Amino acid sequence: MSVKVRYFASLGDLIGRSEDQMDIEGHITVADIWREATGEIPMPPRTLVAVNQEYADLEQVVHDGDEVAFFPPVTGG
Amino acid sequence: MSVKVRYFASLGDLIGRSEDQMDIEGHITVADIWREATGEIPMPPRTLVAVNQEYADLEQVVHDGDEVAFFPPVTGG
Amino acid sequence: MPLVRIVEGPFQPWALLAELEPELGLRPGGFGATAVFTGTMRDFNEGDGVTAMTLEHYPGMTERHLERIIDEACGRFDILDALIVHRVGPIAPGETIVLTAVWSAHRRAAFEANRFLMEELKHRAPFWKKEALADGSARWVEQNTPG
Amino acid sequence: MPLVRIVEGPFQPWALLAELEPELGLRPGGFGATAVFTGTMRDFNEGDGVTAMTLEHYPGMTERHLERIIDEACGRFDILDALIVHRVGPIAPGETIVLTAVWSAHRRAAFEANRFLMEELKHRAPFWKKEALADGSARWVEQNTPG
Repeated sequence: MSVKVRYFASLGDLIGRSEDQMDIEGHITVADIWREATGEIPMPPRTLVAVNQEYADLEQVVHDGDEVAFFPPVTGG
Repeated sequence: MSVKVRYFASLGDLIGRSEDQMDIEGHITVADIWREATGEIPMPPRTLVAVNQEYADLEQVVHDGDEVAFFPPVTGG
Repeated sequence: MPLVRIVEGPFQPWALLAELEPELGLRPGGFGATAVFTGTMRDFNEGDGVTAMTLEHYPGMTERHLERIIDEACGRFDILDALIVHRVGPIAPGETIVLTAVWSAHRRAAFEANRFLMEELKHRAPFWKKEALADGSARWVEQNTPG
Repeated sequence: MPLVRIVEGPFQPWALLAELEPELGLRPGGFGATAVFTGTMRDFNEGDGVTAMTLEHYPGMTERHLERIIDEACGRFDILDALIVHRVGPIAPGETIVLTAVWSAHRRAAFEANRFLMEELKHRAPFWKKEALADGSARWVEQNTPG
């Protein structure tokens, strides 16, 4: 299955790119996506996760066509 | 001594004028001013008082040249 | 420099705010938060249709008390500046009655001070509203809506 | 009709508010209170001089969450309408970052809902600030000032 992975703000700097397109099979969680995509870079504390632009947690299961995003605490306003 | 008396909003309607210039002698309080100026019209409940444009109470003593004002609860904003 | 202004004719609140803000002498980049409030004349009050209103004030005392309310806000909250503009005289529905604004470094102080200005203004500043009702009668507003 | 807008260039907040307010379709005379907030870029933060800033966002998710925050405000408070405008991209000190506004019949709801919008936006809306400091370095802002 195909999953788009996005990294925002300081996480984009950490990973060195702003997105990945992954082809991956099986029962995959958000945490698995991070490990596969980043080559096991430790996830910074307080990292936030969104699946299809909704806040999610690391245990959420990812499906074909999903967009998974990782980002630090938000600082708008 | 000379005292200017002012009536605002519904109190102006009640008294039938917006101000009086009074010549009055002795130890006079704000309450005395009301009685003298209005011919003993009963003071409406919740009437507010100012002496020289500062909030005051009915017992405050009035001096020559003072401006005494009577008005209902304020409703600005 | 705080600014208090009593105005007799209609004003567009956002245009007036854009016009007055530079007069305050705030340093650009020196403030991070601005909280603004406007009160507008409704065409209804206490269940009745209102067609027009007249706002009476106590010239001199009104300005003095508005300035004092701003001074108190500056003492209680960590703010940089504030303004109050208040309409008097005849007013039509949809027109702005009052404009308050507060500038501060951080948002909490601006929010709290702006609300303080409005509550104090409603309770202490000598203004009185007389409403003309849809049935042709008129009445002095006896008290403000609780805030 | 609530309005959410992400903008990439500088805007004058009071002029923009005057321009957008008629788009909401509020009935003149139908509202009595408007509470507005603007956040402005300061030239200092956490004790350091800040010379420039870049605001990143998550196109799509950001708008969706801003709209949801307004929906929640409409559910919690007795308000008539609201808008949020937020800047993205490079920003200079003194420029407006965010504009929120709420319209209601009575002032309490406008004050409370406007503050709610800002607190929720600060905690939930996907925006990230990167500051350029006076010493030539840059840093991602790690968390917002408590409100």
